[in-house]
Amino acid sequence: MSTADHAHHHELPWYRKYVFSTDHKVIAKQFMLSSLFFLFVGGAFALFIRWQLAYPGTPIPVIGSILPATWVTEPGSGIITPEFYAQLLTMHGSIMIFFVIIPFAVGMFGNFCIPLMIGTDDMALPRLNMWSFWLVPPAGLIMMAGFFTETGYAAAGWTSYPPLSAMTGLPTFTISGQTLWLISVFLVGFSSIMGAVNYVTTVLNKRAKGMKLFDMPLTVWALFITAIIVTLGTPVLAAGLAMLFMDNFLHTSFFLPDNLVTSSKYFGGGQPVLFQHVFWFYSHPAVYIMILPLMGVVSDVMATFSRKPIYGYKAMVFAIAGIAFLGFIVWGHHMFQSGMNPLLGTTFMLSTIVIAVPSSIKVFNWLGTLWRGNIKFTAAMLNALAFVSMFIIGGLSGVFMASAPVDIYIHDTYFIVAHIHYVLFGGSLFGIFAGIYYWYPKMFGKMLNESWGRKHFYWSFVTFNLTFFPMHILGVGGHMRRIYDPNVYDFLKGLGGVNEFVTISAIALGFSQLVLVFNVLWSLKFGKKAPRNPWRANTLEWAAPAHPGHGNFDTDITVYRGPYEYSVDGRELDYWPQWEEGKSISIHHHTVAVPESNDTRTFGAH
Amino acid sequence: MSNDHGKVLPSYMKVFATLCTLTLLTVGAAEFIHFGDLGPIPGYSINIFVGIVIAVVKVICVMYIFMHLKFDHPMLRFFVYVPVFLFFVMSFALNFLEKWTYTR
Amino acid sequence: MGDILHVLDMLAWFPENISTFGAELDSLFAIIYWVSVAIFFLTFGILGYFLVKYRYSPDRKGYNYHGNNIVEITWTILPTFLFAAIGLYSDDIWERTKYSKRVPTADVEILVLGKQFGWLFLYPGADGSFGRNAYNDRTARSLMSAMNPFGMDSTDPAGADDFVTENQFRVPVNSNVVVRGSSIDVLHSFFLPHARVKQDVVPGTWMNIWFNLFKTGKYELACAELCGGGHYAMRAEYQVMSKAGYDAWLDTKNAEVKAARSPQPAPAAPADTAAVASLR
Amino acid sequence: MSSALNLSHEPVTKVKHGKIAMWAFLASELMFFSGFFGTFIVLRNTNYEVFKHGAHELAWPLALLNTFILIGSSLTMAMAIYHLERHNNGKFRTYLGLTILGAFGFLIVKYFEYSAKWQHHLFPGQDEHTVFFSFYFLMTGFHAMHVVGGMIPMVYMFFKSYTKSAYPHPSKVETLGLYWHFVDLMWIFIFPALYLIFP
Ligand code: HEA
Ligand code: HEA
Ligand code: CUA
Ligand SMILES: [Cu+2]
Repeated sequence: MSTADHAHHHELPWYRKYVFSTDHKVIAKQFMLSSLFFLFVGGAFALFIRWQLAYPGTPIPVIGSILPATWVTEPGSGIITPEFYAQLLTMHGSIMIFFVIIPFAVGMFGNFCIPLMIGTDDMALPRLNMWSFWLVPPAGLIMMAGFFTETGYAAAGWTSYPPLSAMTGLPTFTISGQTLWLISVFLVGFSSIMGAVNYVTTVLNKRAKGMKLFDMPLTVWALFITAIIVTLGTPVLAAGLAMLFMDNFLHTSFFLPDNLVTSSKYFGGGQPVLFQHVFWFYSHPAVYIMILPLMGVVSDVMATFSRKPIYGYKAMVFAIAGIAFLGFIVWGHHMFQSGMNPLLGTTFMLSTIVIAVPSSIKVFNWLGTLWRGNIKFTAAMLNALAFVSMFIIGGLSGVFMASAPVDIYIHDTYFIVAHIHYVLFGGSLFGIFAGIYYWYPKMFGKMLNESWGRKHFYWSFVTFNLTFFPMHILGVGGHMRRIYDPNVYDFLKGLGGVNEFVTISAIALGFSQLVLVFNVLWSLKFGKKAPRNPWRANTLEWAAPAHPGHGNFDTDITVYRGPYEYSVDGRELDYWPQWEEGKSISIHHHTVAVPESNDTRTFGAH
Repeated sequence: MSNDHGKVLPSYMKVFATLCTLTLLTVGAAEFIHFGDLGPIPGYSINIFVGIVIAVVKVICVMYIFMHLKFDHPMLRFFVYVPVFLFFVMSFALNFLEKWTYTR
Repeated sequence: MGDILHVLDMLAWFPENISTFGAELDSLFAIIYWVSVAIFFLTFGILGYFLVKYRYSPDRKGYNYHGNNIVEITWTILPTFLFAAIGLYSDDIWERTKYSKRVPTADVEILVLGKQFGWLFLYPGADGSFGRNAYNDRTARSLMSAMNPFGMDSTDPAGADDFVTENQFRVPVNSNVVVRGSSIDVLHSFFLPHARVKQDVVPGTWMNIWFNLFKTGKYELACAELCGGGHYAMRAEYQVMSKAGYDAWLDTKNAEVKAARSPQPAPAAPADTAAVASLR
Repeated sequence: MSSALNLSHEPVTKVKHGKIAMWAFLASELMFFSGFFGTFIVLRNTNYEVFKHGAHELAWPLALLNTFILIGSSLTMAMAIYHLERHNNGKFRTYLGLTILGAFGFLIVKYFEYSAKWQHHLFPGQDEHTVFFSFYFLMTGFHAMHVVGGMIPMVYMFFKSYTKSAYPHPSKVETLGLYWHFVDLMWIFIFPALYLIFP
């Protein structure tokens, strides 16, 4: 991708340019590449899961006969074992969360958007940034290397609760899939922290001339606040993982109680529930790590394509901050049935319900943004709208579980699985798609094919809902999550049809994602050349050349106004970039352009 | 750092001396003197609070003088305040463990 | 059409409720469900309306408007009230179902242990009270072993008639059943779908679980917390019996215990072993 | 791309990038140790007797010595920064050298402590002291790793100050200093928590 932009630079060797690059845009692309790869790995695991649930005990079609012997009941049978099923769901959850959504949301958008959108040349600490990416692929490989251990992949769920994850059966100093899982997540955690420290510094210190904090686009705000959550939350997980690692590998007993019957090696004294506290202290904020950046992205996309300012920009910022703060005091809602003190259940239930308030502020402000807009349904906009609508559904199912007594019944059922996927796929992943469609021109200098983009959207959107909505029904029917074969239970007998339906839709959903990959690759080669500001948007990244090189901008950047001045009265154009000079006044929440004098009118400079 | 230069070195020495004294005091408060018990939980004597207070004073000295929090941009203090707040939130919840509610 | 409506009516998919507080939980679910449905149609309605009404037209401009604090405050406060109401109402039920001090006096008390992969139940037997075991005496926990998972002290005469069942239990109808649950290896979750009961059991602690079932019949107990490969099959059955039937069952059980003990093989641990093995 | 373009202007907050990043990282470190201390408090409450006996096995005089060493090296670090900022390269080198020595001394004492524990079979999985010694090795182990982590750049800077006429990046030393004080700070909590027995 070396274009003429690089000509003035002294040439870097190829590996410094594409592999160990310190350019934030290259790092963003690297994150994108690795996340897309892992999306397919994790997705493939999901399709195994689905097959097993719909047709328990029948061989996996097509590839069944070539599956490794440790995965199947007997070599060549193609029927997966219960143990492997546990490994599947663990790897599916862990990969999707730690290697797809977080790297996409924080790694890719953080790297790509922050420096460009605040008008600077690179991150504050580019080299640290490089390392924050280069921890991810090794970590992924370490997690996948569980395959080669005696026990196979980690198999205690992505939550890896002890004592199960402390693997009481193995002797000391035995590496199991679980051990590797712990190491791997520790590494991605460290990578996240390095990235986040960098984002915080960059946002605080490197904003372009004239850019106040409240002139930042919501994407940057969201990423900034997300980075704060990462800095404060992730280390707590790291502490928990370190302790669990010692339990697992050295047979200490932080989380192992006295008198475990299965093993004589332990001397106990620990508390299993303690790990859950430590884990969720990170992992609840982590779900907001996974959604807040996309909330920012979606806000930007929606403002651009409805040609309107964000409704209640400041309220949006405060809502993000509010979600981030509250996110730290609600972790116990994952533990209502864990044996935690029920008194804490009350506290956590109330705080969890409160967190729905800033979320509703965001939803209503998005609706307000659409109100009296001039809405263009580009692929990016469609995905952003999908984000909003699917987040509403996913969030509302969150309110069910937030109510502790309701959670008694639906905890650890498919109702939770439905919630997860509505917020993580319907929310985060559609938000990520929106971001990819929106910024692809700036990333690669080529326009993404719109019509394939829309096809991908419609197919995904429909099959997504067909896949995951019925899971609510499974949940209400009492279908537990993480079970290998629902037919063992009489009360689940009536749900077989639903399971089958879900699986068929899931396969369609999986194959729809191939369209995205096809589109991304095809457009890279055959896409139209992108103009500088294809969406006629206001934020600073569009001031950069169509395919910016190292250093990003070719003009000096000064910021004159907020990021969302669309359709300002008194201007011919319906947008007013942040970097364009000009005076305006604000009357009753409207912005009106004031011509300074006739000769300085620079409308339509682009 | 652009504060009055003459005072910096002496203040370092003062902090050093304070830290050393307080360290000795902690050892004394833990190993040699017993101030009395506090409530029914074993291991909760007044000594432990003395120990915690001393540690906190020491830490404040280090952070404000050695680490320049006192002189630097006030924003930097939030990098300490927020984690400390979260630590309290976490410890509070963690100590509600069921040990005392479910088991007799 | 009716089928489609059935599919979409989520409330119809619940398994039949058989416990006293289950109806309350279900109705709370229903309340939140209908509130959600309302919010869903409200927000999606507005969304759809805006998308159609304000779709792109080249001769129209967007409306430059930055938002309004009064509106902002309104739609902050309204949901707050709604959610606060849900929260407070929920808490009431939560306290009644889970708070330790609200556990009712037991008509029947059972101990339950989860293990990989099955459930063990300990009944107090003829005398209606447990002997010394891992639940009622911390020091007895050192007796816990694979052969004697409940840590029963065979020297305690009160425990001589305690009996163990595996993967099935029985309870009388219309009585307060209090179950103290724990685990001997990893986390499990004691899930009675029809009774709307779920409680993780944690090794090292004993959980209070209670329910009062009003309908007789055979139902299932599931494990709802991932506990290894066999998690899916960690199933048990329970029978809710009429009071008379339950007493009769207890009597036969007690007779069996007596019979098993009468040969008096060796004292101490083996006796417990026999009890476990024979009383499946 | 013209090189006259200056987008990486003076930091907006006037605080150096490295310093903000280090403080953010220290916030993160504080949370990391918070995780340990949070669990420590809980398990100490529920296993008080074990912790008491465990602490009896530890040699607090050695730890006291280590405390003084760390406080001292914190002081010398602060002095080193002070002198580097005043372009006093010789004194900077001396104090930095002293700091390195302190760190090294700390590790030596630690080595003696650990080997004594090893010989007495006082490590996790050995007897009923497991929980306590789990914490002992966890916390002091991570702390020692932090000490090592601090020593590496210190040694690097120390030798750089010979090869060049003076070490050219006072702000980097200051940033490292923050880290080093943090290591001291964590020890201030770990020392009483583990070694001293509060009755
Ligand atoms: C991106 C990820 C994400 C997001 C954003 C959320 C958001 C929320 N989550 Fe979710 N959650 C997960 C990811 C996420 N969650 C995951 C992965 C798990 C499972 C982990 C595991 O066990 O494996 C989980 C599990 C989970 C549980 C535990 C369930 C259990 O295991 O028993 C709970 C319980 O309270 C919960 C609650 C909530 C709530 C209240 C929100 C709220 O933030 C939602 C707020 C949004 C709304 C409320 C909708 C929008 C508002 C309106 C439309 C306005 C309404 C209008 C009026 C009232 C007028 N979540
Ligand atoms: C962002 C996160 C994310 C995403 C995108 C997904 C995507 C999907 N998830 Fe998953 N899921 C989780 C996060 C996610 N999931 C988490 C956190 C859990 C909890 C784990 C736990 O319990 O610990 C979970 C659990 C989970 C379960 C419950 C398992 C159980 O409890 O037993 C199920 C079951 O249906 C499921 C299904 C799916 C499906 C069908 C998809 C589909 O959307 C996938 C779509 C497919 C693709 C995008 C790839 C397409 C690939 C191909 C076309 C190649 C085909 C090749 C071959 C088959 C070889 N997921
Ligand atoms: Cu036991 Cu799952
Ligand atoms: Cu949560």
